[in-house]
Amino acid sequence: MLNYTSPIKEVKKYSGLTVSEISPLMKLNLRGKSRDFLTTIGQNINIILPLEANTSASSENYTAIWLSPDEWMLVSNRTVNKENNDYEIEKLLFNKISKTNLGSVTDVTDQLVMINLSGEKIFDLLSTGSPFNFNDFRFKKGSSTQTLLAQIDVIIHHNQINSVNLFVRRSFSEHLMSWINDSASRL
Amino acid sequence: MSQNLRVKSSNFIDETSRISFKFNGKTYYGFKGDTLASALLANDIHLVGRSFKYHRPRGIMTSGSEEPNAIVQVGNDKAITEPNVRATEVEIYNGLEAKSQNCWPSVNFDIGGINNFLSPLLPAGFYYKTFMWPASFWEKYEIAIRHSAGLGRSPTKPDTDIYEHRYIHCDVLVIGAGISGIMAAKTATKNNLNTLLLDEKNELGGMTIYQNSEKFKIDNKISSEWLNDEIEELNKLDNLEIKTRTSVAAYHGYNYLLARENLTDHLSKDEKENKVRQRLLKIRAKKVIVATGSLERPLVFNNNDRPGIMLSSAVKKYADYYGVICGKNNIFFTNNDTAYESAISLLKKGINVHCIIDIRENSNSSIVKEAQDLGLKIYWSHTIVDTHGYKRLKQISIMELSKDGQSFANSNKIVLDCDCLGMSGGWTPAVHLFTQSGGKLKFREKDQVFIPNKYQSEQVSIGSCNGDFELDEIIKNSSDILKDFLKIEKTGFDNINVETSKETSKKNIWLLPSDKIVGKTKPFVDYQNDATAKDIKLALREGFRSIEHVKRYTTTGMGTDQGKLGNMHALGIIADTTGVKMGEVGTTTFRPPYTPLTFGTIVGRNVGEYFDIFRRTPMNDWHINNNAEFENVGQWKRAWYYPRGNETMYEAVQRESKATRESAGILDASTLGKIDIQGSDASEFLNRVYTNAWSKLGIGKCRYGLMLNEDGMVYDDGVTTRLGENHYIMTTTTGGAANVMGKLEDYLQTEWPELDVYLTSVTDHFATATIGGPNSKKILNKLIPDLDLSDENFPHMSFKEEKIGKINCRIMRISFTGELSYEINIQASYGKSLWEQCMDAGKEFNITPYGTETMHLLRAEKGFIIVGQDTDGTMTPIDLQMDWVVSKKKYDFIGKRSLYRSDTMREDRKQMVGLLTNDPNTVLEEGAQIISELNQTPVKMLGHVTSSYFSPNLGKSIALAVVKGGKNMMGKKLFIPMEDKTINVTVVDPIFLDKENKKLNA
Amino acid sequence: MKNKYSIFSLIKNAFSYHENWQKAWNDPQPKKEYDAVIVGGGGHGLATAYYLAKKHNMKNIAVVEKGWIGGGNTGRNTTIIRSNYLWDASAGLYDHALKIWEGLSQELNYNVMFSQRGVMNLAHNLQDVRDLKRRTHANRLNGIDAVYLSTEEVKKFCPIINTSPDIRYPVLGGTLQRRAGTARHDAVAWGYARGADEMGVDIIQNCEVKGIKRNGDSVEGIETTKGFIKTKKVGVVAAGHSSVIANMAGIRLPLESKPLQALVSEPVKPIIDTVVMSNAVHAYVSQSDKGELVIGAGTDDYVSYSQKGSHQIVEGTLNAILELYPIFSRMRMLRQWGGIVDICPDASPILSKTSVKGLYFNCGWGTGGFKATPGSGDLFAHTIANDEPHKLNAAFNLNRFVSGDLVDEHGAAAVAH
Amino acid sequence: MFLINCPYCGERDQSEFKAGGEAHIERPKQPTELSDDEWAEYLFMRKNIKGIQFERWNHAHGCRKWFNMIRDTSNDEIKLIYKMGEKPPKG
Repeated sequence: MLNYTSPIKEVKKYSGLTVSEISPLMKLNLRGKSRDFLTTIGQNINIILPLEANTSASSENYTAIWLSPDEWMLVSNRTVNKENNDYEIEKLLFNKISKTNLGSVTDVTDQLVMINLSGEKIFDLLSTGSPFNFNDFRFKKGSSTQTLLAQIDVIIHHNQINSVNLFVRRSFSEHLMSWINDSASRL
Repeated sequence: MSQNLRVKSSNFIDETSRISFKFNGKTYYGFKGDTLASALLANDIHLVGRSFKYHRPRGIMTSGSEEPNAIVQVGNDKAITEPNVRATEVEIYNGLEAKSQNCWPSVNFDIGGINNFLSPLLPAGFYYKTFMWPASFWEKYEIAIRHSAGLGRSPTKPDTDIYEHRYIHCDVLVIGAGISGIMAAKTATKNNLNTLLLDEKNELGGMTIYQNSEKFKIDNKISSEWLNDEIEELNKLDNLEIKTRTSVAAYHGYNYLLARENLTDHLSKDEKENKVRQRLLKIRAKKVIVATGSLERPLVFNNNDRPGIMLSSAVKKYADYYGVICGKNNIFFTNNDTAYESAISLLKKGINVHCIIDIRENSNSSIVKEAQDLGLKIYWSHTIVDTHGYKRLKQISIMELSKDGQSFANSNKIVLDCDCLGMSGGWTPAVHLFTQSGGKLKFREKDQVFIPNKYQSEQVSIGSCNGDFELDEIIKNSSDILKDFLKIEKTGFDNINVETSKETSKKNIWLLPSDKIVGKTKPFVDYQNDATAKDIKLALREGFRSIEHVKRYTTTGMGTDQGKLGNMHALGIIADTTGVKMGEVGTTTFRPPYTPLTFGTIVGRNVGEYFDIFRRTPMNDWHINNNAEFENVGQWKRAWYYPRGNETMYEAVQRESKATRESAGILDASTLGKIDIQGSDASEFLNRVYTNAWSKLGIGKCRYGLMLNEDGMVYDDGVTTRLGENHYIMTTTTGGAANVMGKLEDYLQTEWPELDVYLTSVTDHFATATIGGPNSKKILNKLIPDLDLSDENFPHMSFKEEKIGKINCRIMRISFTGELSYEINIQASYGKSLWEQCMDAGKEFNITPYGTETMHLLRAEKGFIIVGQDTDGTMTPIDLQMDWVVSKKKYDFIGKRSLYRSDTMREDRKQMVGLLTNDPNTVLEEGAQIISELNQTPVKMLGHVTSSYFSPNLGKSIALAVVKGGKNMMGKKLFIPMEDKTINVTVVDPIFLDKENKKLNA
Repeated sequence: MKNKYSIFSLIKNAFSYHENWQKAWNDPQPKKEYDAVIVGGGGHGLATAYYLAKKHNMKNIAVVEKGWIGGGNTGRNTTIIRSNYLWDASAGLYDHALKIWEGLSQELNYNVMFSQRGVMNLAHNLQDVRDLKRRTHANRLNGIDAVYLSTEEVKKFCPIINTSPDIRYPVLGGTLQRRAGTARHDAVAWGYARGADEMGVDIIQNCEVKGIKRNGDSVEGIETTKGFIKTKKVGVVAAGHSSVIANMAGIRLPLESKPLQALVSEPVKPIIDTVVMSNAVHAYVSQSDKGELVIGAGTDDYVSYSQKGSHQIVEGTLNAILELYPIFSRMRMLRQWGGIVDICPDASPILSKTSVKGLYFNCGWGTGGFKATPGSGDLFAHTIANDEPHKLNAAFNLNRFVSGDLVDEHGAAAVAH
Repeated sequence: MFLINCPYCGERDQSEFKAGGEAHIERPKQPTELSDDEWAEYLFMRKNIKGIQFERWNHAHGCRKWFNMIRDTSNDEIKLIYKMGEKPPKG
């Protein structure tokens, strides 16, 4: 039996900010251009993939984040079982999309680690390391962006008021966490 | 004697809190709110430093960031001592320690002072003309020169302070919180624009905030009171952020500005504790309003640099703001009304002002009248021809100017006593930031100033930095400009009633005449660098005409004050001497930063562990716990080798290699780049990016691929596996992963948009454990008992989708060592556990973890290349003797055409070969050069050793090398010339071990 | 005859309050015709003119400069001089220059302050070590002084470097060329100008080239802001702007002009007395005679002629500086500026004839042209005078981009600057 | 630092982008039919214009899309940005 290890060990609390990893979450990278691609996705997971840049769409079980005109990330809203890594939805979409050449479906569950930031100081933290302009973002629930934080590529999703999810490549996650903790300690 | 030079009248100094500090080892007292400069002056200390070249005694000249003379070393702790700090900018705190710079043994007695007497031998650029004999002796002279140059001393221990960055995006940035800046900030904020207001001082209000003259009224209030009320209102507004002690350093294109926020330099040691020292603000503003004010000009006359000679506005500020008397017997020297304001201010405080020397014939402005009414003596159309007193001004000599101002009306010389001279040569708009942003200036004849003309970006200048000097103009013009710039109807300052004293006459002489010939005088233009008017004239005489030439030849404007005071005079003197119009001489370019910017601030937290990213594999903790040494590969830390006990690297690698070939080894290969490729054109895509053919690769099969640049040189390599009809997983080198991904996306998006292919990086999604060696099959069998590992079911270069327990994984049977080996790819979260289970399962076979060094050795035994080690961007696949991987049939692939150029087809190119040393125990040095004939000159180098190891499995030293024409040299004897010896080698086939690949199917 | 510079002439002139110094060079109007015109009054251009007059007896020549002499990269670079290059061709070229540097002040009777304080290149990963060793071996066999240093030896030679094994990219070793060092950049341009002027070369400033007149396949003259100048030989040495001139002549070059930035700190008493370069973490630092730390940053990745670069380049460089020299954290940046460098695909220069007869190009020096100034001038003069390259610059022809016979000085094997 | 208006993501800081050199240099469809000179033209020769230049940029740290930019290289002023595949405007 193989055990599950996540790169980030503990939850950290600071004045006005809490930092924690949420795992395991299923994550799929979806790519496609055609109408059929969009409708097929829609039919199978009843989410309409957002076409507007820097936005996201959510259903009861999944959230779809816009990454580029032909690329989205689908994230499960709730954590999945650590005991196995068979994801029904992945199989389903792979058969409906990849197999039929409508686009591509790729499991990126462990490609990206999701770090949740909550509290009123989220954007003070981000402003110490990201060139992105959060002035509008911070007031728009559901907004998302890909940018740099401490020179690391991140996907940032504003999932609810005073809560933001950071997606970062796993091999960078411990470094980013260390940076976040350093910066947060001075907020 | 301390504090006897205070006048009780300042609202800005807290006389109830006394602060003690040290200057040159002696303890002094000042008050909260004092700068080091004001506190020293209050203690009657004018002599603060020594000049750069002549080591002349220098005092405090200004009250701001333009100070050229009073620069000191602050602190004597080796880690946090700071050189070249302006005494006028240091806010004193308990425990502050400062000392004079560039003097030895002391500022009072400085050996370097002899330079002042040698000065006739040290004209501008003297060093270009001498120190050339004897030849090659320059370094000796240089030692002396270097020691007398330099100002303060660098710290010698690492900084203990913390610096930070902050990105700010605002609608409006207002730079400068003087009267016009305050107006701008209020107006912008009231129009619902989120606004940022910055000022380099610790208080808002600029010069107006201590302007207490009845002559200047706004809305029937004394200007300082009016401004006070405005500021109070300002502090109530939200969506306005105000930052003091914050100086804008650079104004880049697209309204991107850098500002330094100073957070703790004004605090005592214990107040500083764990606080961020300075923060670099990276500001992106939609609109920028520059309100940086203006700088008072000195006057250029003989010996205008003595301690006690100051700017008239500084004398006023020290009195009005700090309540400090700069001199007991003051004289002012001016070409405009400013000095009168200062004089009156002093008189009203009961401070003695002896007289005013004015180069103008007369003036009937109300402020001049007021001065006369106060009984102040004025010497009209007079100038100072010399000053006296070495360490402190004692006397000045004045003479009456002729009509044209170039000589004298008569030969009468009057000598006047004074210990403080306040001079005013008019004002220079602070256009530095404006020009940094790319703005163009225009010259205004009437008062000889450069003012903003053409704007590069969404910005505007208001107030005196825009050339408005009179109070009423400042308020009216600023208001009008704001309306236009912010596109609003009114500002709230539209028709306020303003009373002011208008200047009625102006006169400017850049270089005031002396009764001595210029050659005998020292009229300083750049105080810090000791550049005088005569130096500028010498430069012009020697043919240096452009301002940039003069500047570089005389070093004018090259000091730490960046010539804020002197640059205009340099231009003026050039214009006058060459007869060119001032506007046509052009200005020197103002280069960022406006005021010097601490390295630590620019770097922020990108120090130590945050200098660069540190990528970890899922098994990283295991490696650490098992004593691994690490190697930097790109941003990754890879396990390099696993020393046991006190093994050396060599010993560890020998053991790891042997164990792997004899039984089993395990390698963490998680860092290899992995790209998931899907789409109906996936195979065609691979055909175009790799040198070999892919269409016929069976599903479930793996193939090695080589990637070239368009120039035909090897770029990257790796194994790609066909997972399905239109589904591949590509692996790349660790270092090349990101570049390969980028390059492939580039081709897909820009050259081949017609291809239906999607790429997704999955490098981090998988952890990869490679188990290799004769017993690897047995180990894998223990992990997955029901997997048929027979060559029939799972042959070399094939792949299986399997489960370990309930967890899906991908297993490739591929080998980079020549051993039977399996690469297990599993979801990263299970990687560490997988590794541990492999170790358990392998225990009975003495499974040995090995790192990159052993991996390199094992592959070298098999003659496999490592891109980047055995190639250097100049090797084609043919050079590498890898013709087998280059398809002759394919019509095209990236880089194919370049393989058919005259040079790339040459037979005698450097080619990959193996080398064996005649003495099997001699291991060649990687990078060693190779020759075919001894003692020839010039030496003809054939190539170099790219990889070299002692192979424990072959019991001899082996090496890979690139050699000119190596292909046809099999068996040839060559030489490796080292410093101390020559090593004999023989060219052999690069595959040293198991040519028949028996081990792969063992 | 110009009056000679020496301590004695200084003393003599001191008595006349330095009123009698002659012009270092004159300010002539262009003649109708010259035997050769050099386009570009930087160090390389002025040196070319100097050697044309001195060694090839071509006295009726002119240097045309659109601004002021030495105002381009000559006056903007970090003045590092070394010859420890990997390939034979490069080593030959740069060491030829270094040999001339060693006697240049005397040759020109102008102190160019060539200071052989040594240049050290650091290795931060195993491939750096291989590359630097490879280069050191090649240098030694090419007769260029270069030694490989262990980390301890690096520390010994420059004690302020942080050689702790715990830093992100520890120093694993380095190379040292003792003959290498720095010089005073302005002095090089001014010294060559003074020397050329003395031999009758016309140095024409504020004269911008507007066109190149061709008669079929050969040059007839140049159009300038000061009128047409007839000449059969045009040598272009317009670093940064080479492509602009090339386009006027209707030819294309394998160049991209990019911003290169540098900065200096405030002056301090001597703290580092050698030149240290690190390619892997990209930090180059030395200390000027004035006391300023002179720091070279990198190039941006886009084409620009604006003489401005992006802040991230400067930030990145200072990050590296503080990684290697944490004691400099409280030093302050005094000035920062940008230049325009034209870069060849193989990071090696072009000193070559072109498809147009009488048109020669000296360009593509990228970030490292200053060190080559005297050699470049000497060899380019030879190429122009004989319409044939010298054997030392034969490899740096334009045809190499067609044949593929590049002189690839990329990677750690060739540290720029 | 430029402020670049990515045609897909909107205005972003320059640090999110990579420059890709001169635009509209199409890779020859049939390289093998080219002479060495013609191939060298494609491989190495560049206009390197001072003034209005057409170039490629990539939103490397954002949507990873390539696009075209028209920029005045003499003062770094961005004139126009348009998507890959779109024809450059005339004049």
